[in-house]
Amino acid sequence: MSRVDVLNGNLAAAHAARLSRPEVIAAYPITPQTPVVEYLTQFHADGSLPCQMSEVESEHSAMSILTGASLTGVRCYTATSSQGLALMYEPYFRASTLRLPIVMNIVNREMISPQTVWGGPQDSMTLRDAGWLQIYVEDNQEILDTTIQAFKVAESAEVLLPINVCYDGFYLSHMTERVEIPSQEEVDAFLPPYRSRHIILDPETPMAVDPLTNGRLLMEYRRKHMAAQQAALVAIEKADAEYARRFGRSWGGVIDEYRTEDAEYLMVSLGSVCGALRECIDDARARGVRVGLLKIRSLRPFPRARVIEALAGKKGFGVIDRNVSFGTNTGILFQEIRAALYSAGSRYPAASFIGGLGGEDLTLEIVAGAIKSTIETVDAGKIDNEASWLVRPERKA
Amino acid sequence: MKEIRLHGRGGMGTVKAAEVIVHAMVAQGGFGNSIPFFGFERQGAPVTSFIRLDAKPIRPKTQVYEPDCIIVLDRSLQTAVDVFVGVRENAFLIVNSAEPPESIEAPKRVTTIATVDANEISIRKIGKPIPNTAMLGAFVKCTGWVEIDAVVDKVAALWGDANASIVREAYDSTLILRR
Amino acid sequence: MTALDTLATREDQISPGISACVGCNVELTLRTVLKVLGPNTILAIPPGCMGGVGVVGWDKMSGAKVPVFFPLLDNSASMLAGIRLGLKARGREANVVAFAGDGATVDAGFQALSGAAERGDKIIYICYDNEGYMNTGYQRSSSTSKGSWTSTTPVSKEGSGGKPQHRKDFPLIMAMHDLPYVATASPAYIPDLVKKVERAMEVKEGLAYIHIYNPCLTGWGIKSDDSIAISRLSVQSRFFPLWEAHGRRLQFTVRVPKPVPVADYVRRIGKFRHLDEARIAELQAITDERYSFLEAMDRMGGGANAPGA
Amino acid sequence: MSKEYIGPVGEGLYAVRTGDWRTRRPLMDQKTCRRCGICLMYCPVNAISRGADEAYSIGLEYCKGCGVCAAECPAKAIAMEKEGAK
Repeated sequence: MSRVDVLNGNLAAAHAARLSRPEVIAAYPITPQTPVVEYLTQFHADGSLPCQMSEVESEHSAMSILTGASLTGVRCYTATSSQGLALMYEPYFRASTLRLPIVMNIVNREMISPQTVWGGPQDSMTLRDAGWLQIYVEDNQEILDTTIQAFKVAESAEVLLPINVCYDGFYLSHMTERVEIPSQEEVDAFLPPYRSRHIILDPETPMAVDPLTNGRLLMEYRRKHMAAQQAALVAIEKADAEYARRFGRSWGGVIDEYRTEDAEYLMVSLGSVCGALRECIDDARARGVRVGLLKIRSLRPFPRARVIEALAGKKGFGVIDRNVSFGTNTGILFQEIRAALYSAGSRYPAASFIGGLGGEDLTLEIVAGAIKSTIETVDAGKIDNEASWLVRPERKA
Repeated sequence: MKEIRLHGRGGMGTVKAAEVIVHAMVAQGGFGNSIPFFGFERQGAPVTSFIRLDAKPIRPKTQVYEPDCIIVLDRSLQTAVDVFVGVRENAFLIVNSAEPPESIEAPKRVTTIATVDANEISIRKIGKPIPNTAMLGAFVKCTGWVEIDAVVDKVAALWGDANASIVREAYDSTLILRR
Repeated sequence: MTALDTLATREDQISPGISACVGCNVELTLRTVLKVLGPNTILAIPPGCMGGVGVVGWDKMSGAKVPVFFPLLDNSASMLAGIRLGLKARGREANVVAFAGDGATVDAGFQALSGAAERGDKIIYICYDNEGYMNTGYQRSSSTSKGSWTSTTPVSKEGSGGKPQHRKDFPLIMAMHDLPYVATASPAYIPDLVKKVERAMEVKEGLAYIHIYNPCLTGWGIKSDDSIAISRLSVQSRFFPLWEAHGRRLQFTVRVPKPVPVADYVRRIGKFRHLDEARIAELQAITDERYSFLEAMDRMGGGANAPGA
Repeated sequence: MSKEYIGPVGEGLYAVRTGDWRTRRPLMDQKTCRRCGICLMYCPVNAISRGADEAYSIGLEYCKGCGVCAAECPAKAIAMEKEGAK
């Protein structure tokens, strides 16, 4: 039987990891992910997480240990943030190109400089082309459910890729709310044990991992890797559907839509700001404005077809990015949506917004303003080639 | 939806107190969330925490700018930060103070003021001035937004019976001024 | 079983044909070490000479009979730590071994190695130290000897230049992690090397570290026939002393009561050709100083009463 | 191996015919040989084997002709000859 508790996002992630029965964990603390490591070591100490655990000297070693462990065929988990992810870049890329289904939560935090510890998914979105699957979530229940599903997606035979479940630092990691925790039996029934068959370091079946490889063969591996990313589009939806059957909660698979059916305008975003968007969309609807939300859950693989479908027949859209794409004048998600539409030959008026960097709050007021501005841009038939910056006005008592 | 803002200092258990209120709300079948505003947490530094309570799921994951209730765990903070910024009409104010509520200055929008000598109760019961549990008792007495038993149960589970008895005593000894 | 019996009867675990330079004593060292380790071994070969010559293999073929892989240059120890944890999770036992150059060990790989040593990850870490990045044409490392020519510490026509700093005393740095077993070794002393690998395999808990000093024929300017003779001189001149340590109990395994002058060693190596007497005297001085330090440790470790003392 | 791998994996042993590299070849004089085995211990390519009769022989398939065996042999039982000479 599941039970209801009040958890912060980090504790929700730690419970998900525990319930998924990882066999090896290696993690290094970094704000705002630190409590995840503390919770996991506590679970380990009290016997509720019977795995091999390594308290490493760096994130580079955390991912390296998991790469080694995964090469012996076992289930692996870790979590990190920001600079820790950056330090992992080398083994991060390798874990995906070795096709190792490691699960890693990324507690999104802005990249320095300037010195900061606060939220923003610049860290993981920058690494969207390193071959991992990346899913972004909106609240703590979704952290827990998606992290459990992530093992299933990553380990499925047609995918075999590592996966990140990303959530906003502080706004989710340190926010407490009601979360339903499934029982171990329920999760076991959903998630069978994992044993690698495609690649393994084992004296019983000796093989070389990573021989010096010519470009032609390397391209073959890359092609298969890209096909596996596409297969993940299906695997994510399947895992969500099965999870919904068993646990009664669906998160929509690769995307989530809210009040889009009869919408004329769509707001597009990912992560915790989608909660404020839902609230503001309801307000706008109450005033007769037909606006809906397209929440991107899977950034990699990018759900191109679902995005095209969701936007079909709309007047236009606006994208709120909590990140920047240097040198392109917009945020990363805006570019992704624009590129997907180009592939369908579609052209919509569109507004681009950047805000909420470095833990700056995306308040209801700001989000409502972005919706209003989107409608103006779309009605004027314009396409933003430069993002508008969402800034909170100073308040007085 | 009710929105609450807590002002405290590092080491007073401000963030934990906010979580207890959410626990109590969920235990009685409601919904709530709490978000701490984080700096580098150090003992003595000003700490702010935000709470939302509602009968239905709460979607915004943002800070609270227009609180219905303000909880001040350390009166000296009033000189460091403007604790009343954004406060709504008919708001509640709960202050850790040995003085009666009549002595507390507050804008007109604040219509209910409560005080409790949280430090005194805490020192007497557990030997240290950690005001968060007493402030929980005062909060419940003043607003009635969550049930006292749910708060006491959660505090007992987290920190034991001595702390739970602080909540009860604070609940009983809180002075309230409605104006 | 004598070392010779071991080497004459055990199966070579490396491909019979790898592209190491003619006479390469690292190839000798690798084959020797793997014969001792045997088939129940998982082998890490980070980027460096042995990776470059094909020990991990090419395309869809392997260069070894045991499971073998390329770690990154800097994560041999942590990847092996992960392999150990994975084996533990599966209830399996095997030798988990790195065979890494000095670049992958004393420079880029040091953090991961020090971390694994401190945590007590049960791995055998073997460094083949040829004083630099030889696989890419000999760039300096922090293990390169003072005065040495390298492609990044060039020498002028007048003979000035070469590396300005002394090499770090890496095996002692590892010993200061209080490891269950640390040793130095040389391809000129094969029975000594065989014994040390066996001791490393006996370690029940924690990391065992062996540092092997391998003069590089191509990079250093040594004729292939001279490979072992010069390796022997590195020990006989006390330039690279052979010892082993259990925790802080250090003892010489090869005692050199009457050392040959460092000059006799240095003069036979092309990369030191430009050194004048004063600069060779500097090498002699640091050699003497470091050896005295080891002698003191050896005495504290009971070495004075050891046979041959 | 015909097995399809999705990742970079090698099976089956790859061997370079390093015997082709040789410019000099070792010749062992069994009469001078003292059966000490030092040549076997120092041969970098493991080309020297010990027979049932304790006699040592050099396999030329992978011998690179480095000359270490000849240099280290205490009995001077191994000579290096120019490859191709009769």
